[in-house]
Amino acid sequence: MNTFLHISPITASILVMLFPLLAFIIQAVLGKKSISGNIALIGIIASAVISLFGVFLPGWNSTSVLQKWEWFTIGEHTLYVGILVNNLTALMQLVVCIIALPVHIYSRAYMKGDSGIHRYWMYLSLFCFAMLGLTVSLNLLQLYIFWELVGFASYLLIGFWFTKETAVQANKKAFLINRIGDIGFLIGIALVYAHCGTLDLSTLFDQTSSTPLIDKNTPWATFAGLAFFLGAMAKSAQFPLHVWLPDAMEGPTSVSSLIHAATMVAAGVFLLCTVFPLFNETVLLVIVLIGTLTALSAALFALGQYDIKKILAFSTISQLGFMMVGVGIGAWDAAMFHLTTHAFFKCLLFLCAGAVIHEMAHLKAKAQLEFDPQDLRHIGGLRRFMPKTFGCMVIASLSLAGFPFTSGYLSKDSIVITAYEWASHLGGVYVLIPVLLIIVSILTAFYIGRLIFKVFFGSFKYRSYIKTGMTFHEAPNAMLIPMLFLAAGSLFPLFGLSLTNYHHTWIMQALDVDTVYPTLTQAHLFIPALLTGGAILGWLLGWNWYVKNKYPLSENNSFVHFANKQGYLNEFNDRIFVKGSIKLSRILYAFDRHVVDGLTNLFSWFVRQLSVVVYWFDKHVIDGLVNLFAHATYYIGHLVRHVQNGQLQAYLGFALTIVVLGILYLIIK
Amino acid sequence: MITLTHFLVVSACIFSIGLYAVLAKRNTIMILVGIELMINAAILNFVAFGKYDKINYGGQVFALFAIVLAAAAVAVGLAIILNVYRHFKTINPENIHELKD
Amino acid sequence: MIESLLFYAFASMAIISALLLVNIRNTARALFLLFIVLFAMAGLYLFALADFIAITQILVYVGGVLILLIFAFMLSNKELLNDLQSTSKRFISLPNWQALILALAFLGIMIYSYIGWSQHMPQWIAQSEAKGTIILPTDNNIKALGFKFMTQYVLPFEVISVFLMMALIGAAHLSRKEDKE
Amino acid sequence: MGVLSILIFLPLVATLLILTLPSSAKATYKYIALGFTFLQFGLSLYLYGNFDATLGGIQQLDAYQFVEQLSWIRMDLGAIGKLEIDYLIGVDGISLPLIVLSTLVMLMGVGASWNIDKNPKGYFALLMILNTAVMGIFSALDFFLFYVFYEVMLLPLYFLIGIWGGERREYAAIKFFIYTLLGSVLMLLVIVGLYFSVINPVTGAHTFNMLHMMNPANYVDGSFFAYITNYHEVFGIPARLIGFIVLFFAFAIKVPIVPLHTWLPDAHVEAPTPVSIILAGILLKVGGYGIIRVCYSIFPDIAAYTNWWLALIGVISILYGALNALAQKDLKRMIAYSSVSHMGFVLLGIASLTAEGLSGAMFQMVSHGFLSAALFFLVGVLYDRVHDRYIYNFRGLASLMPKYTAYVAIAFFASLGLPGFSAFIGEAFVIIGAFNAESMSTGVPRWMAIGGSIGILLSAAYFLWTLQRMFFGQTRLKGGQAWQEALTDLNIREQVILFPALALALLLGIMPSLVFGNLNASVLQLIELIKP
Repeated sequence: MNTFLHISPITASILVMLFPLLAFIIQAVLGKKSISGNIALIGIIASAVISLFGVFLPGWNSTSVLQKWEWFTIGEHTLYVGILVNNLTALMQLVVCIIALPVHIYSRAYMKGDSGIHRYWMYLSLFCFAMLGLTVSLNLLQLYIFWELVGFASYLLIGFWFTKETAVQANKKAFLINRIGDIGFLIGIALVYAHCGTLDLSTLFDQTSSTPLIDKNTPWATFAGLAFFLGAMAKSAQFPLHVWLPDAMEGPTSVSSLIHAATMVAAGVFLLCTVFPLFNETVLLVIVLIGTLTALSAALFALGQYDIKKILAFSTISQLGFMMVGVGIGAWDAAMFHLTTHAFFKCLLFLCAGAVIHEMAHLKAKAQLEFDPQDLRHIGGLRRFMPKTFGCMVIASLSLAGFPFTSGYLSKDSIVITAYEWASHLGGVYVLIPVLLIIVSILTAFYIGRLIFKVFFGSFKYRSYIKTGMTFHEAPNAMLIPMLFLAAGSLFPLFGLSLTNYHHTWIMQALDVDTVYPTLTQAHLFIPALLTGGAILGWLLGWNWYVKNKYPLSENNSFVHFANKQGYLNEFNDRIFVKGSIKLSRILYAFDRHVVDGLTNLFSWFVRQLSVVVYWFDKHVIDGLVNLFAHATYYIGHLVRHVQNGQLQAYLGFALTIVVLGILYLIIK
Repeated sequence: MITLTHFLVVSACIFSIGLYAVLAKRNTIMILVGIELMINAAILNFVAFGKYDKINYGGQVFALFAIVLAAAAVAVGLAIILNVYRHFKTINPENIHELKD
Repeated sequence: MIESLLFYAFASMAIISALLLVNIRNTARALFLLFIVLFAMAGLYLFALADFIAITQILVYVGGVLILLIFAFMLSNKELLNDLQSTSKRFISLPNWQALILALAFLGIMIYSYIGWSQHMPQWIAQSEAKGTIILPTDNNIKALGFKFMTQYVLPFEVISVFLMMALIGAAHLSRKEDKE
Repeated sequence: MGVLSILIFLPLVATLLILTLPSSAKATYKYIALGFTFLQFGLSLYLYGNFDATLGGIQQLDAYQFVEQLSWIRMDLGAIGKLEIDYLIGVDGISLPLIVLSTLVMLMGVGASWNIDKNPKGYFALLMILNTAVMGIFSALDFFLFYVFYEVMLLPLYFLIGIWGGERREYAAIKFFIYTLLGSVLMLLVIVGLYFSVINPVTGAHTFNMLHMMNPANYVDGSFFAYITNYHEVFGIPARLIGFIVLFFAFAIKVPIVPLHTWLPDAHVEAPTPVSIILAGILLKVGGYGIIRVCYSIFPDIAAYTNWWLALIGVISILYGALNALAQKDLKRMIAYSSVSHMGFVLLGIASLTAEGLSGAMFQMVSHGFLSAALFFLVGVLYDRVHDRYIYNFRGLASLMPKYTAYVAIAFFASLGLPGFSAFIGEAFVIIGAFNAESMSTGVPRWMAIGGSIGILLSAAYFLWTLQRMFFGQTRLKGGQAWQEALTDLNIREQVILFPALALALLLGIMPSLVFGNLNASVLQLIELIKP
């Protein structure tokens, strides 16, 4: 059938990993070369092709295959590195490749002319390697390594323009918050290792064995589950650890689209899906709650943002919240499905935004204006200049809003409907969760509508410059082609021919998870209707507000401020955690210097004083005694010496004194 | 009635004064004078006691001897003083301490 | 009575002059004060019934020793005078009080022992008083002395004469100028 | 004369050679030192290559390798018995990685000494004596011999800091010396106590042999440190506990633990770069090695009894060191405090008494060895150029010195435990071991492990913050144009020194079996010894 048939999926996935690594190494060795973009591109093309034909097509829907090699032995346990290919990992790997490929192509145009371009490609290749390695890791420790490497690559890429103060602040923040998650992940690994003695995913979650290794209702399993979730929370930007993601938009837009929208942030969801068998109900409930909270809060924050990329970032956070809810309710197949579709449309959204920003930045540079090219308030009416971009962005937005005929419709509905089924199965206050999700969906439609209206409708503020000969044109082909490709991916046919029933998509069919709760057919009807209706209503409102300029809220509305400032979370964190720990560290250092070292110095001072005292004692008492003898002798000698002063009178005086004394003695006697 | 004790007391006074002069004076001539005083005190004692020795006249005889010796001593002493003065350009005994070890 | 008054007069004159003598700065005056002391002492000898001694005192001391001292003093050069003047600016210097204490100690001891004696005289005095062998104011002392010198004390007399001569020759030798050397 | 002896005494030959050469040939000193350390490095690799990883060591002499045993001092002391001191050296899985590490760090140290102008003769001679002492410590199996090497190590260091150091070098040198001497003097007391408690089963004489001290059967009944039949108490504390605490104290000063760490920042800040490298790279490891080889092996009963406290000290050191590092404004001082934090992991791992924790601790020592060496070297590079290390005086160095920044970034990320680098393996397995401790019921609770893992977060915080403050942003230097010209990028020599260290960090991060493989048998043996 094809040339990859004789390669096993294992070898193929190793190759998939190795190509970007090879690209990275070559670029790192070569250093500053203009061809570096080509190397990275070749690497990712090879990876994508192999991933599709060597891993995904042969591996999909067949039994999971794995291969492991001994890594090292520690104590009585031996750790293995290995490759695990099953539906989940193959899908994830393919998603990464398929998203990375257009982003690479797009970047060639987008990053053209940047002075540090070779670094960009190097980092991007490193990221691809780490991300692809993450997807197929067999061992949890191996997974962790790639997990952190992904974070590292993200750190490098966020801080790509390292002379920009905000960028380096953002990348530090991103890495540190990810570190918090990593510690959770590490604790989870340690707990699993301590109780099971292995980190091998295939052994740990062996569905076939009759006695599972993990009794998930033990306290440690709860703890470990929460720890893993903490890891996922940081990576997938869940409330309250989401604060790094909006700031991470300081990186190049292409990076944002690949890393901070489509792939890396989804790694948390992927992790949860991987270790799903570990979770008991407590953990799952926590996941649902956090997911809902995240979806809601991020959607609210998105409403108040003016920066295009920040809106999209919050949108990403919100959608990740959806995925978390999907995992939490047990439908991790739905979560993975949404992850996949989200990867396409969110990447597309970012690329479109990038195209807009690119043009705006060009305009800014040419016209020598001073404005933020990402600020919504400066953009408007662009649909005339960039119709194709506009088209792509509309498709992506519809998909995000969950409009029928788009992939988003299927995947989002799958989560909301399953959540409804889950809630109605449990009853009580759990119903609040799907209700909130529906509200968030409508809010999503509204804020993405706001974005579209503000960018592409209305009047363009800098129109006058264009009349004076400045060109403002459609994105170049190198950018357009990837966008069109992703736009195609955002539509439903890629995932299944069924327009409405997400159960019929191939992803859901393959991953299908048995849920304990029954399927409610009526929910499949009214919830999509509700969502679509709500979305349309939201758009109408948005059209009224933003296009017709009937904006009802004042600038100083405290809610808008609250949303714009992201709920003052950054300020809160800054004040409590950052300032707090710096202050604590200062106090501790002062303590160290003054108390601990002070004690040492005090002790040394004391010893020195003691030595002074002892020396004094030695000098004045011990030596004093010796000297006393000497002095006494000397003094007596001196005294007697006075007698011998050579003066007659003195001699006489002494002689007479003795005589007097003698006589006195005689008299007294 | 003038008793022996009267003489003795007077001689003791003169002797002490002479002693003081010998010990305290910064002037060699005055030391000689002091010596003379002491000798005189001694002579006074001689004669006072000599009153009770009619047989031998020891007191008066030795008083005469003492006077003679004193005269000789002064002569020699003055000669020495002059020599010392020539030698040391001072007659302050404090400054003459060649005897010092 | 008048005898006692005279004795006290001589005694006080001797003592006061002696005190002045040691406390005066000017050596020349001191030497003249010595003159008075020696006179007073001679007077006191008279009260001890030693008239010849008194005369000898005046002859030898006042006429010989004192003149010798004054001459020696006068003959020594001016520097000596200055030197004498400059010394001992202090009224009582440190060695002075030492000397004073020593002198007073001697005085005390002597007075103490004389007071002891005033109760019981030495045996030989009491004996001679009892025998009556004491010199009386009516005795011819000079004659008696002459006899004694020529008989009983002839050897010491001769020895002392030779000694005196030796001393005088020696003094003359010592005080001669040594310019030649 | 075996390989090990040659390894130990080779630097002494270098010392003699350096001392005998006239001062006119002073340019050759560094080449001599370099040549000999290179030879040593080769020898240590030979040891590594010929090491049989299946043999445990610890308390079995026949499981040691490259053993050399010579009677050194034999003296009949009459009533006290026979004095028996052996020249006994050998290598097991615990000492082998540290020997290889030491030779490598020494090589780096000599490389970093290239620009020493002040009395090179004395400098290199002292450096080589230090080298001998360090090798001796890591291979001595006789306690007396160990002690001799331990003391010999102090002297050259004192002079190296005190003569070639910075502004307050005398203060730092004396502080270092007094601190360490305090520990070693206390150690001597216990050594003597042990000597009178232990009998060589073959000759019946008292012995200094550490391996005999590890065997309960060799203790004289009722002696001061006797195992089972021991009723000796000092102030109500059992004698063996006292002995353990005193020995621990001696080595803990070296590690160093909070609150005995205050010599470290001062010594590092004042020491010249190569000495800092050796201090951080090798000497801190002597502390960790001593705890494993001496405290834990000779007093296994007490080790099991006290490990809760040791782990607590470890956690406190981790957090305390990290927070202090966060507050530093002097780059070198920050790295010194980070050493305190990283060595806290060693203590935590050792105290966990699990195979993972102990291996992790050993691995952390090795990894910290060359990583801290690289870090101090990097600081030295900056200091060489502008004689300033104050973090706020630099900004945006990345644009000025891209290669340097790359190396710094790699070293920082490697140190903060980025997976793929060696520090990660060490720290991760310390944490895992500490978690495992509860399953193994060795008495270290899990919250300590969590506390330790917060240290990883803090280490990221201070390294990244420093990176951001010094290297990123617009270039702005305190020294202005003059500094801009002085701050040239890394030269070939510096890269040659740095590259192997960082490459090794990467290599060990990817293939930890290079260390773990040789370590494992010994670690298991030790665990076996502690938990009979």
